[in-house]
Amino acid sequence: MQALTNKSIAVNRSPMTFWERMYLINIIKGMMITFSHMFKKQPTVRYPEQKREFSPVFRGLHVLNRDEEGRENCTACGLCAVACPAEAITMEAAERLEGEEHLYKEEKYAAKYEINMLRCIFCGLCEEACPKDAIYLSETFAPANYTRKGFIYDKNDLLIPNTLTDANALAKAKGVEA
Amino acid sequence: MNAIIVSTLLGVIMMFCSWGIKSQQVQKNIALIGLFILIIANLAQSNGWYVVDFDTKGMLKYNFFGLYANTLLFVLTFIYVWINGEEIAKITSSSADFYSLFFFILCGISILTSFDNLLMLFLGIEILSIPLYILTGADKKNMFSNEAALKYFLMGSFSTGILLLGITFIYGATGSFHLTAPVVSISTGIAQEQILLSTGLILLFAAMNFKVSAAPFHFWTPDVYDGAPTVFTSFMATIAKAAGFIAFINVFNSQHKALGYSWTLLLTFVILSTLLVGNIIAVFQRSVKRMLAYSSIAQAGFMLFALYGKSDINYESTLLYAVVYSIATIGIFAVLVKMKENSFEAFNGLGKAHPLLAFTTTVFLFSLAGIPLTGGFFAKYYMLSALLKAGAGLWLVLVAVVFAAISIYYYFKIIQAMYFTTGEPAINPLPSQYKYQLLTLAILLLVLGVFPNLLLNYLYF
Amino acid sequence: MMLVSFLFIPILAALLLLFIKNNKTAQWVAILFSGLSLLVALLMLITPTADFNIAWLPNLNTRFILHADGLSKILILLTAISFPAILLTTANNEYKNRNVFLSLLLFAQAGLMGVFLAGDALLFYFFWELALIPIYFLCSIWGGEKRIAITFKFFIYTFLGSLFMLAGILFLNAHTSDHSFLINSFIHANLSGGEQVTAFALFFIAFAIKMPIFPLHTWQPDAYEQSPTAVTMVMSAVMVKMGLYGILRWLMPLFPAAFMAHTHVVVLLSVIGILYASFIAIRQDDIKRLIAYSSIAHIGLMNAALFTHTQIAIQGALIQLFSHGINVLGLWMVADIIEQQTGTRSMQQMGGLAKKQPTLAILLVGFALANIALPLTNSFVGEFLMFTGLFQFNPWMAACAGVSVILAAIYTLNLVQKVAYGAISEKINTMQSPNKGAQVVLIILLIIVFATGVYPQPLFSLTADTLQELFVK
Amino acid sequence: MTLLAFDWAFIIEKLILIVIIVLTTLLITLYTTFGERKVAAILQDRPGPNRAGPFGLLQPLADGLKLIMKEEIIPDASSRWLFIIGPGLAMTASLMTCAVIPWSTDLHLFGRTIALQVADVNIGILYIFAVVSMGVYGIMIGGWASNNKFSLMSALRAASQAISYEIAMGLALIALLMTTGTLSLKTIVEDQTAGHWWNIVYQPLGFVIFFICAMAECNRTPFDLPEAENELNFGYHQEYSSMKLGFYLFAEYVNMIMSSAIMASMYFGGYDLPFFDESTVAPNIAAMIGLGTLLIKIVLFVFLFMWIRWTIPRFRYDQLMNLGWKKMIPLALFNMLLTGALILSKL
Amino acid sequence: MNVLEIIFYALSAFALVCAIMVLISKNPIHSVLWLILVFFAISGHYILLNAQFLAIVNIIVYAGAIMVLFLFVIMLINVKKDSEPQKQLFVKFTGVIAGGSFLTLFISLVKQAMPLVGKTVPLKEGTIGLIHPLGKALFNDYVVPFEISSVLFLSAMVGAVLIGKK
Amino acid sequence: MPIQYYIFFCLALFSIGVVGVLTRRNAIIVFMCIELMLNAVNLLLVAFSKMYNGLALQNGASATAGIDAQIFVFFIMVVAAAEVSIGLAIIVMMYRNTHSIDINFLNRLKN
Repeated sequence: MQALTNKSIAVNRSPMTFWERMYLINIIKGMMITFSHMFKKQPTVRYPEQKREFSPVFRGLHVLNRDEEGRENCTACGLCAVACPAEAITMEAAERLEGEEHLYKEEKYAAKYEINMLRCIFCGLCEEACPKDAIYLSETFAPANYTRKGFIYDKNDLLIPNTLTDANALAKAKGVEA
Repeated sequence: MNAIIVSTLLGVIMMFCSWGIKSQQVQKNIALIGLFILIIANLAQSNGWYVVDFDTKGMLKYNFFGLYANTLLFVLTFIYVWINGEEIAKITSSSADFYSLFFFILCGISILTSFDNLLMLFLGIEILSIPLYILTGADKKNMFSNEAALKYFLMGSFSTGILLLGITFIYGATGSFHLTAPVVSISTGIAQEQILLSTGLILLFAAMNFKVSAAPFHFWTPDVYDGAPTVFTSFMATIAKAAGFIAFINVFNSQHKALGYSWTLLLTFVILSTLLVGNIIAVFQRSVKRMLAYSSIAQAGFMLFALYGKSDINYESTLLYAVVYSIATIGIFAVLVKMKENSFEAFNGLGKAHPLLAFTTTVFLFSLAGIPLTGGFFAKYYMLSALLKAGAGLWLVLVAVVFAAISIYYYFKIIQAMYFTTGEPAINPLPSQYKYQLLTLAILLLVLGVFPNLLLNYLYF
Repeated sequence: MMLVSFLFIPILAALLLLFIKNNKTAQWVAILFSGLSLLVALLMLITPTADFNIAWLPNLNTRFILHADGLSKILILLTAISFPAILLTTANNEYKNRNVFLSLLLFAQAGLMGVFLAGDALLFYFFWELALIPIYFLCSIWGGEKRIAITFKFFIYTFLGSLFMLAGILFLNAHTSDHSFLINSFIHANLSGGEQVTAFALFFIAFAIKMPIFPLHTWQPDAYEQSPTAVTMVMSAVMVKMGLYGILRWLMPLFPAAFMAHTHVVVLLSVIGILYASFIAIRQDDIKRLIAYSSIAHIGLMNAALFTHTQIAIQGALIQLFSHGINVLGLWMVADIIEQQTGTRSMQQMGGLAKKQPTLAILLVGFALANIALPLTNSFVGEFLMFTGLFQFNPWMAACAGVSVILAAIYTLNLVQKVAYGAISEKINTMQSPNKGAQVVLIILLIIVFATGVYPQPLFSLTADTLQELFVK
Repeated sequence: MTLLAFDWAFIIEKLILIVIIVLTTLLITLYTTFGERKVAAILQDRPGPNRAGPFGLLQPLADGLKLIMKEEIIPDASSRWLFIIGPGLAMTASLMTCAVIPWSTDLHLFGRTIALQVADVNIGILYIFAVVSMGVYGIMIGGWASNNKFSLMSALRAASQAISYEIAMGLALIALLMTTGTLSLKTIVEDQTAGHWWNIVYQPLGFVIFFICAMAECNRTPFDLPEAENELNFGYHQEYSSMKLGFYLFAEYVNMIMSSAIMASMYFGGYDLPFFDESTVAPNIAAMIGLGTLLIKIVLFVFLFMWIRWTIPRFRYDQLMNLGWKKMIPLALFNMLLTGALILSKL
Repeated sequence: MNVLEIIFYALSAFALVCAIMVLISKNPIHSVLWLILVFFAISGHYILLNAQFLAIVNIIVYAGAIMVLFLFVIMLINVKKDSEPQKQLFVKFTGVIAGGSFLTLFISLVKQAMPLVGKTVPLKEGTIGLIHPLGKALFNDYVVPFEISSVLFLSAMVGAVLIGKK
Repeated sequence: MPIQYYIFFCLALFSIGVVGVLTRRNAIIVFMCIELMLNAVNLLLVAFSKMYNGLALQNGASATAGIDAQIFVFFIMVVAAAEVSIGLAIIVMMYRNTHSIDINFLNRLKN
C-alpha cells in the first residue's frame, strides 16, 4: 500500500547493540532533556492575578439582556429552549399587565427563566436562536457554588443589572469596581 | 582437602553445565568424568600429593581412614551415577542440577570423614543435608515427594537444633570445639564434673542418631524414603547414610569415654530398639520400597555396633558394612526403579522373564540378609566381631542374630515372588546394558563375599 | 590338591551346566562330573591325603584348610556315592530347566563336601550355608504344591540355627589366644564352664535343627514330602549327616565338659524323638512320609549314641553314618521309581509289585531289611554297637530305644507288605521296569548293603583314627 | 569499646542531639515533599506550589495540617493493631538510620566536646543495614493489615523488591569496605577528609550500584512498583488516611534523605568541603561549615532522586527483578572481585 | 541489683513472654511478629554481653532477612487464622508436658553441674565481641569453615532454584 | 551474672521452641519454633564464650579466649539463612500442590 503521507517512520526492529542495551546513554539523554526544561520559559498564567485575553468568540455564562430603556428583551418564545442541545433551559411565559411596560419590552415575557449550568455546554446555540437578542453568552466563567441547586440559575441571576436604576450595578457585577 | 576443593569445583561446573549443555547423556558423562577426577584427586591426597596444602588450624585432620572412606564413597557414587543416570534424566529436564547437588553432598561427605572440630561436623552435616532435602522433593509435581521433603526438612532442622544444643553444652564443659579436647575417662556412671559434657554428648548422640535414622529417632525415615523419587532414595539410603556413620564413629570414638558406663547402656538401648523397629515393621510392609526403608533402619542398627568399643575393627567394619550395604541397596533400588509398581506382587515371575535381573536381585537381597558368599555376610560378621571385641555380652550378638534371621523373612519375600510364583512382572523396558551394570554390582558383592580383605587391606598401607 | 578337587569338580560342573540348555547333555555332564568325584573319593581311600592349607583372609586370621580324617572320608565317600547314584536314578524324571536344577544340586554337593572337609570354623560355616541355599531353591522351585511355605520354614529354621552357630564361632574366636578359627585353636580356647555351656548350646542348636532332633524336627517330614525326590535323597542321605558330623567334629572336642554335662538331656530328647517318629511312621500311608519319619528315628538313635559318649556306641554311630545313608538312599530310590511310574505315593493304591516287577520288589525288600537292621545287613553292625553303648549308658533309655527296633520292623514290613505283595493294583499294573541306570545303581547299593553287613572291617579301620582321637584326648 | 558505657551527662547530651536531629530531619523532610513538588513543577515547566506563604514555603505545613485534619479511617476487617503499628514502624525504621551518620566535626560547647553523631559504633554500616532491613516491615505489616488485595500484593512486591536489592547493595558496600577497612562511618568520613580522594574515585561502579539499589530500597520511581497506581491503585497505603498515610509518605522521604546522607558520607566525603582547610577557622565554625556542606550534598542527592523520578518511567515487575538479580548482583560481585584484585596487586 | 541486671531480667522476661506468644498466637502473622520481638530481645542480650557484631548480625540476618522471608511466604500463601484446625487438647497437653519435662530435666542437670558453680559471665566488658578480634579469628583460624560455608550457600542456591523453577 | 542464669534462660527458650515443634500444626510455625531453638543456642554459646573469656582474663591468659564460640554463632546464623531459603521453598512448593501447610496432612504417606 502506498503511504499517503511521508510522515510515518518505519519502526527499527534490529536488535539493540550492547551499548543500547545498557540504556545508560539514553537515560542520560533523557535526564538532560528534563534538566533542560528547568531553564525553559514557564507558560503558566498565574490566574487570579494574571488573566489570559479571551478570544472574541469566547462563550461564558449567559446573561439576559435589556434594551436601552432597561426593559427585558425576552418574550419567552422558547426558541432558545428548543435550540438547546443539552436541554438546560426552561421557562414559563406570562402576559404583560398594565403598568408593566417599563419592565418588559413586549406583551409577553418570561415569568420564570432557568438555566441549569450543570447541563449547559456553552455552545451558544441559544444565543443564535434568539430572535429578540435577549440572551447572550458573556465572558464570565468558573462559577462556584455549594449545592447543585445553586447552579440552576434563575432569572435574577441571569438578568444583567439595570443601568438606568443603578448606574454602577453593571460594573459591580463585572467585578470592576468603579 | 583435595576432595573438598575438587568436589566443590565440580559442583560449580555441573551447575553451569545445566545452562550450556542440553543433552542429558552428555551431562551424565561429564558427571562421571568429574567423579573420576574426584577419585583420582582423593587418591592423590592419600599418596601425599595436594592441590592446595595449607594449615587448616585443626579444623580438619587427615588420616588414612577418612581418605579411604572418601575414595570408597566416591566410587560408590560413581557406580550409582553410572547405573542411575538415565533414571535421573527422567525426573527432570536437566539432570546437571542434580549432579551438582551430588557433588556438594560429596563435599559434605569429605568434611564428615575428616573433621576434627565440631564446627566442621556441623557444617558437614548441613552441607550433606540441604541437598538431600532438595533431592527428596525433586519430583515437584508429586504430592508424596513434596510431603516427604517437608517432613524430612522439618525433622532435619529440628535435629540440627538438638545437635547444636549438644555442641553448646560440650563447649560449655570443655571450652573448645575440638574433638581432641581433654576428656576425663570415668568407668562407672557420669560424674558430677562431667555432667555438662555428658549431657552435650547425649544430645549429640541423639542428633546423630537422627541423621542415620536409628530408633527412636527413625520415624521420618520410612515416609521420606517412600516419598522421595526412588533413584534419590537409593542415594540417601546408601552413600549419604554411610557418611553419617563415618561421622558418627569419628565423633564418638574419641568422646564416648566421658559417658562411661551409660554409653553402653544408651547404645544398647538404641541398637535394640533400632533392630526391633526396623525388622519387625519391615515384616508387615506391602510395598517393597517401604520395606527397604524399614530394612535400612534395621541395617542402621547393625552398623551402630561399630560404636561399641574403640578398636581398629570398628573402622574396618564400618567401612565394609557401609560399602557392601550401599552396593546392595543401590542394586536393589536400581531394580526397583524399573518396576512399574512397588508391591511385592510386581516381582512375580521375574525369575522366568528376566533371569539375569532376578539373579542380581537375589544376590543383592542375599547380601542385605547377610548370607555367606555375599559381601553382606562379612559385613555382618565384622560388626558382630567388633561387638564381641568391645566386650559386649554374647546375648547382644544373639539378639542381632535373631533379628538377622527375621530379616530373611522380608527379603526372601521378593525372592519367593521372583522365582516361585508365576506371573507377569510389571517392569519397564530395560536398556540393554542395564543388566550388565547390575551384574557388575552383583559380582562385586560376590567377590567381597569371599575376599573382603580386597577392600580392607588398603586400610593398612 | 585331592581335597580341593572335591570342591572344584562340582563347582566347575555346576557353572558349566548353567550354559548347557540341552537336557540330555546336561544330565550326562552332571553324571560325568559326579562320577569323577566318586573316582577321586575312591582314590582317596587308598592313597594318603595331604591337607590343603592356604591363607584366606589374613586380617581375620582365617585360613582355607581342608583336612580329611576317617570321619571326613567316610562321609565324603557317602556323598560321592550318593550324587551319581541319585543323578542316575532320576535321569528320566521330568524337571523343567534341568540344567539349572542339576547345577544347583552340584553346588549343594560342593557345599557338603566342604562341610566335611573344612578345618577352619569360618570355612565350615561358609560351606554349611553353601549347602543350604541351593537346597532352598531346589525345593522351592521344583517341589510340590505347598513347597514355598514349607521350604521357607525349613530355610528359616536352619538359617537361624546356623546364625547361632556363627555367634558361637565368633564367641570362640574372641576367646582363642591367637584369634584364629582353626579347630585346634578352638580346642585350646580359654573358656570358663559357663562360657563353654553357652557356646555348646549355640553350636548344638544348629546341629540339632539340621539332624533334626525332637522337638526341632517339625520342618522335616513336610520338607521331605514336598521336595523333588532327588533333593529329598540328598537331604535325608547326606545332609542330615552334617549335624552328626558337626557333633563329632566340633561339639565333642571343643566343649568336653559341657558335652558331658548335657548327655542325659540330649539322649532323653533323642529317645523321645525316636519313639515319637516311629509311632508316627506306623500311621503313615504316604511312602515318602514314612521314610522321612523312619529317618528321624534312625538319626535320633545315632545322636543318642553319640551323646552316650561310650566308645562302642560312637564306633557304631560312625559306621551307621555311612550305612544309614546307603539304606535310605536305596529306599528313596525305590519309592521314587514307584512314584514316578504310578504317580502316587499312597500305599493304599499299591500292591503286587512283586508280581509285576520282581526285581524292584527284591530291591525294596533288601533295603527294607537293611532299614530294620536285620543281621547281615550293614545297619545291624552299627545299631548293635549303638544299642550296646546305650545300654551301658542307661539301660532304661536303651530299652525305650530298643522298642523302636520293633516299631521299625512293624512299619517297614507293613510297607513291604502293602507295596510288594497282595493283589496287583491298578497303578502298579501300569509299571514298567525301571531304566537300566537305576537298576544298576540299586543293585550296586544293595551289594554295598550286604557287603558291609557281612564284612564291616574296612569301615572300622577307616574310622579308627577318629575314634582314637576322640577318646585319647 | 562498649555500647553500654555511659554517664548521665552523656545521655542527656545524646538525647538532645537525637531530638534535634530527628526534628531537623522531619523539618527537612517536610520541605523535601515541598521540594519534590517544586522540582516536578520546574522540570515540567510550571511554577509549582506558590500560594501558601512566600514562594509557597508554608505549603508543607498546610499539607501536614490537612493530613492531620482528615478523618481517621480504620477498615473494619483490618487487623486493628497492626494497621496502626505499620506506619509507625515505617517511620521509626527510617528515622533510626540517622543515629550513625556523622553530621559534622565535633562542636565545642560549654567546655564539652560534642560529637555531631548520635553513636559512633564501629559497626555503623552494619547498623544501617539492620535498620534498612527493618524498614520493609512497616510496608508489609501495613499492607497485610489492610485486608485488601491490592495492599497485600503491593506489600509483597515491596518485600521482594527490598530483599532483592539489599543483596546487591550489600555487595557494593563490601567493595567499599574493602578499600576503607573500617565499618565506622565516622572513620570513613575522616579518612576522606584527611586529604585523600573521596571514595567515589575508588568505587565509581560501586557507587552506581549503591545508588540504584538505594533508589529501589526507597521505592522511588522508577522502582515504585509497590505503589504503582495504574496496577495496584495506591499500593500498600491504599486503605490509609489521615496522619497514618502521612507517616508512610513521610517515611519515604526520610528514607530518601537518609540514603542521600549515607551516600554523601560514604562516597562523597561527608561533611568534607573540598579545597578548604578547616583548621583555618574556629572549630565550631568549621563544624557549621561541615554541616552545611553535608546538607548541600544531601540536597543535591535528593534533587538527583527527584530528577530521576520525573525522567524515567516505571519498570515492569519482571524487569525490576531481572535488573536486580541478573544485572546488579553480578555487577556488584564483579566490582568486588575487581576491588579485591586491585587491592591485592597493590600490596 | 544494678542497671545491667535489671536490663538482663527485663530482656529475659520480655523474650520469654514473646516466645510464648509465638506459640499461642493463632494468627501466623502475629507469631512472626512476636518472634521478631524475641530476636530483638536476644540482640539486646548480645549487646549486654558486648557482642556487638553478633547483635547487629542477628538483627540483619534473623529479623531482617529470615523473618521477612517468613512473613513473605505467609502472606504469599495467605494463611488465615482459621486454616489451622486445632489439635486435640491432649496433644497440646502432651506437648507442653514434654517440653516442660525437657526443661526440668536439663535444669536439674545443669544445677548438678559442679564446674559451673561460681562461674560468671562478665556483662558489657570484654573485647571479643567486637568486629576486629572476630574478623581476625574468622579469617585466620576459621578461614576453612568460612570458605566451606560458601559450598553450603551454593548448594542451597542450586536447590532453591531447582525447587522454585517451573 | 552467673552463667546458670543464662543457661536457664536459654533452655527455657529452647524448650518453648521444642513445645512449639511438638504442638503446632502449621509447618511455617513449626519452622519458626526451630529458629527459636537455634537462637536460644546462639545466646547460650555467646554466654559461654564470655564466661571463658572472663576466666581467661582473670588468669591473665590470652584475651581472645572464647572467641571461637562467637564465630560458631556466626556460622549458625549463616546456616540458618541457607536452611530457611530451602525450607520456605519447600513449603511453597508443597502449598502449590496441596494448598495446605498443615503437617498433619502429611500422614497420607503412611497409607
